[in-house]
Amino acid sequence: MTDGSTSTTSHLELEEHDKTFLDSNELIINMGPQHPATHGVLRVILKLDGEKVLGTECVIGYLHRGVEKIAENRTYAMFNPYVDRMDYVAAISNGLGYCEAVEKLLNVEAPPRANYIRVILTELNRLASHMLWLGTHALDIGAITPLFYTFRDREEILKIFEKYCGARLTTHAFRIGGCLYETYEGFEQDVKKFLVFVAPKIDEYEELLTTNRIWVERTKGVGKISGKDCIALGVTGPVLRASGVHWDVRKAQPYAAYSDFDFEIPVGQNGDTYDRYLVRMAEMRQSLRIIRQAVEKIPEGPIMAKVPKVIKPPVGEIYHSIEAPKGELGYFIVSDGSTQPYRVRVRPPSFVNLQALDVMVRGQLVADVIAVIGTLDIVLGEVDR
Amino acid sequence: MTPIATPFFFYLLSGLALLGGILVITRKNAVHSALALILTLLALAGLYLMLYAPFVAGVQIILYAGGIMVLFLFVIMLVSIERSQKEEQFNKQWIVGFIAAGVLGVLFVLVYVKGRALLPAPAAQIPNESQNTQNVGVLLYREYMFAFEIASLLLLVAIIGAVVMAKKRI
Amino acid sequence: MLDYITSYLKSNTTPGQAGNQFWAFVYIILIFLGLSVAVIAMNWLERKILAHMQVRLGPMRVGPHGLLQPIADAIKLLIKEDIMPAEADKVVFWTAPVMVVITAFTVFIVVPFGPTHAVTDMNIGVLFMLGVSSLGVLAIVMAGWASNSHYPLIGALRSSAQMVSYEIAMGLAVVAAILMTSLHGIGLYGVGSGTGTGTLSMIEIVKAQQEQHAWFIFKFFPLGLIAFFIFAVAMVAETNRAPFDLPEAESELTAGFHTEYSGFRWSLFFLAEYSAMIAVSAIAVTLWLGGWLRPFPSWLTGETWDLVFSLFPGVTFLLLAVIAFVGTMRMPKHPYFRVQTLGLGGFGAVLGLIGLVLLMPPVRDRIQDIYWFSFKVAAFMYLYIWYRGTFPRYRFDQLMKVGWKVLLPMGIGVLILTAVVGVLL
Amino acid sequence: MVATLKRQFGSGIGEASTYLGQNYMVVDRSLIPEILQVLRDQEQFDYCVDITAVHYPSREKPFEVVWILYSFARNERIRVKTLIADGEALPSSVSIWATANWIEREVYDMFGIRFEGHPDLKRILLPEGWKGHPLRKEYGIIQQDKEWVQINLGIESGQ
Repeated sequence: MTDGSTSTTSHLELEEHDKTFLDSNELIINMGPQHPATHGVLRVILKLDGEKVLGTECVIGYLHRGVEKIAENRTYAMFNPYVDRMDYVAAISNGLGYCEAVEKLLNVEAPPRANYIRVILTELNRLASHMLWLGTHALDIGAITPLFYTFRDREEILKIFEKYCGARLTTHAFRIGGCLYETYEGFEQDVKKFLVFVAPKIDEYEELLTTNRIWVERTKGVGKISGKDCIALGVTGPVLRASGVHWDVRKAQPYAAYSDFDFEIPVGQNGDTYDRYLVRMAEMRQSLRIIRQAVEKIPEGPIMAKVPKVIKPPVGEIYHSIEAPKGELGYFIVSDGSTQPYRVRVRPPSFVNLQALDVMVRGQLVADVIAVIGTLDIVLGEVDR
Repeated sequence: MTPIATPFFFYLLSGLALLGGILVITRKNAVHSALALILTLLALAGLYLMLYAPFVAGVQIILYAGGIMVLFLFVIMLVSIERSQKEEQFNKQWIVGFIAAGVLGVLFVLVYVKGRALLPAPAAQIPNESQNTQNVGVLLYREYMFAFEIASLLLLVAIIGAVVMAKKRI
Repeated sequence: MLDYITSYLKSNTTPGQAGNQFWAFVYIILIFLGLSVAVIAMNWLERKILAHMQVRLGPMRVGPHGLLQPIADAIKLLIKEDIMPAEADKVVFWTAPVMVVITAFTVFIVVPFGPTHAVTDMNIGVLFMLGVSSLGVLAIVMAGWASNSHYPLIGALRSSAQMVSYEIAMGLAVVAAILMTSLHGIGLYGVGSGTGTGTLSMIEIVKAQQEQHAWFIFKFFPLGLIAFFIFAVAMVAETNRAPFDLPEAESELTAGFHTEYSGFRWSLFFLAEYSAMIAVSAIAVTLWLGGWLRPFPSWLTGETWDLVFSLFPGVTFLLLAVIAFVGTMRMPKHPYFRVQTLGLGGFGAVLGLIGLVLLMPPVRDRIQDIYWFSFKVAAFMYLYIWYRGTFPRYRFDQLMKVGWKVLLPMGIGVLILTAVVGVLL
Repeated sequence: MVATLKRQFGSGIGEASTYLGQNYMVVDRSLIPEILQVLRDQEQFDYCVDITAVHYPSREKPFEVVWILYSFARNERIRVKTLIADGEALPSSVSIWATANWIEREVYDMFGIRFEGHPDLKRILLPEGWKGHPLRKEYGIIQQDKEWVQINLGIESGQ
């Protein structure tokens, strides 16, 4: 129960806390911003009746770096690495969204080979992101072992990234117009080897958790949200799909080379934490499917479109969105014809999804708040930007 | 087998029990009082052991020291103790208290003095230690069955009453 | 003096019953040392086993394969600054760890490592163990309150609520087992022969299993099994271990009731936690798994089988020695590792020597009981680690639900059925 | 769709066209929030992707507020824009899309555009005592250094 230095109300809250400790009346406690289960610096003020949650308020912004303001002071190419720092566990997705948005604005199209490389890396990144989510989510609920398994396997993905572009986390793998790097020697073999390696590992995670009684009891019926509420709250990604809405940007408005591949969108029914878990697990398998097809069908050819040295898009604006691991990641870019974007707006999935926390935990218990924060799969770097 | 009921242990345990009792009423901090009460209860358990009643001693520890006192502490800890520490310990009722204690003391002495004359000295019969628990069982379930069941019924009523009072809506 | 020693070795009661204070003292010292070593070993084993379950290596730096890690940890804890919060209640803060250790060690007075290998045999053995270990709750509550801080207080409240709740289910399961000491069944379930009176004494309970030719876990199948299951669940909850480790849930409460403790005092809590685990496992082994009895004591009889089973302790140690030697061979051949390699080899040699000593006829007969008892307890210890590696944590209301709505009715049912089956079937 | 809307709202709907395959329309400030309600209920734009603003200091009405909407039924996006003057408030669309809550707070935080009827309009990403609205064009990065870093953190410079 730490206090944020910027809070103006915390002292009052704590006093009230003491006063009402014995009655079963309302009780306000503060979780975070330094708390192991908030996945970063998220502060949640909980209004409780005993252990039951009456309402929540999220205090965010502890990690705000003003990415959108930075964009206005950088050229299009210079801003590219900054987007990696938003959702740092899925940096490649961020880069893909940004590059494609600028490409649309420039009216150029990345060559097919570049698109295939993009798909492979983005899907690998989705796997890595889901693995990190699974490990930390399970850890929050008390299962420590999956964390090590997922990190072991995520390591293999990061090794491929490192071999491809030299960076593991904030990769800056794509450039406007395509990819800067041709695949290294043995890239395809590495990816194929990884596919063979990781498929049984996903079964292993499932073995540990899917039928584990305690896991089911901790997650089933927890943090329920209906598809209608999801749409009203703008929640996207696995959370939306777990609530039964069959929608994925990759299918609805295909980008990169996604229209070439045969894959399914896993959909849940109940919209609870358990379904979200199942949906993400199924999504990992679908990602493997996409990667397998992409590696097999990858065409030869150039990897960079003809893009002017100095990127000066014509006056205009564009909204482009992709399916990031967390949900719909959108870029709204306004160009005034100069070398610097006039305005870049990022539509961060974590930020919008986090809003649903209040709806999801109302009437649940305090321990469920932790489970729900985990299941929302937020990255505070993206929430705060 | 050497007897454990040596005077040394008797005086030690009684001393501890008395010390605990005095601490219970003199400590301002309720938690300290409760802890002193636990000391008293444990000393009493030791005294039971000396009377060759190990079962009673064991039950004393489990129920009183381990069960009831934990619940006591539970409640005390949730109550703010700052206020009670500032309060005057000896209020105006101390005269009444002294009178009650005096009457009790006189009664105790009278029973002690007269009782010896009234009742014959009990034969110092050491029960067979290995059968102690079994004997308790036989007494409870054979001879005092009715009283035992009535007591359990009473407790059941008390439990239901407590639940009804504690719960806001049933 | 020698006569004195040998005369005792031949006796067939525990030193406590024999009124032999010298031997009682020796046993107390032995148990204290053995328990401390067991806790240290458990510390290393838990970290190693858990690590290997989680595809890690665990401690590897201090000593070969981190064998000296627990000792290094112990030294670190002892020389660490001992912090007492300024607002803490000094007396209670100081008493709590002492009390928790005293209760954790006292219960071992009645643990029967063999028919004569116990400090004493009490008429109320099981009751004594349950009673004294329930005093541990008090120490936890005291520690949580005395720290004068939120996390410890909530942790202590959770802890005590949990332990008080599970004690009931645990008690019912124990009563079912005690009933079995006196009930033999008639037709369908009839087993063995015996005196007919029940007992609470730990040694007598094992002897009853011997006489009835059945571990109580298999008696009145499946009643014994269910009672054992109830106890096995309740005992994990009693010791606050995963998946019932809510009082110490890091993601919610930092470290629970001992958040404010550090250094030596904290290590006392650590010691008490592990010895409490060993204690409840000892109860489970005594009540359901035949205590010190070797496997199939009444089926595989005869001199040959006796000899075979009496070789087990020595062979186990020799096996450990072999493992240590294999480890020695596999150590990197680099001057930097020379000391460690030698150390591991020496450790293996010591293990082998112990194994050889245990194979000597006079020793192996006396040591067998202790070996089987420890072996069964060790199996439970492994289960504890396994649970921790596999299970997520229960939520508090679910934990209470399991305790009150599942285990308690099950316990009552098993108790009644055991009585019915024992008398009627 | 635009035709039906034009029929309904008349001249309030200004330019409505397509750029790079993306539809957008500029509507008059007075039509907010009715047109949003109509878009959601009649035209099935049930998912509010984002609300944001762009600052053009040289224009007469410097703020362009953009609603990005998506329709699951049509699989179509549309951008609704309106122009407002500095200091002018807009009606909040929280009652239409619950998601607008935080997003409008962010627009307020970054541009200082007030939304009337918003349940809890306060800064979201920046601390409560922050001066200025960073995404306005006149807000320099150095200003932040002076106003916030030096005063609140007690250090020379954050740069």
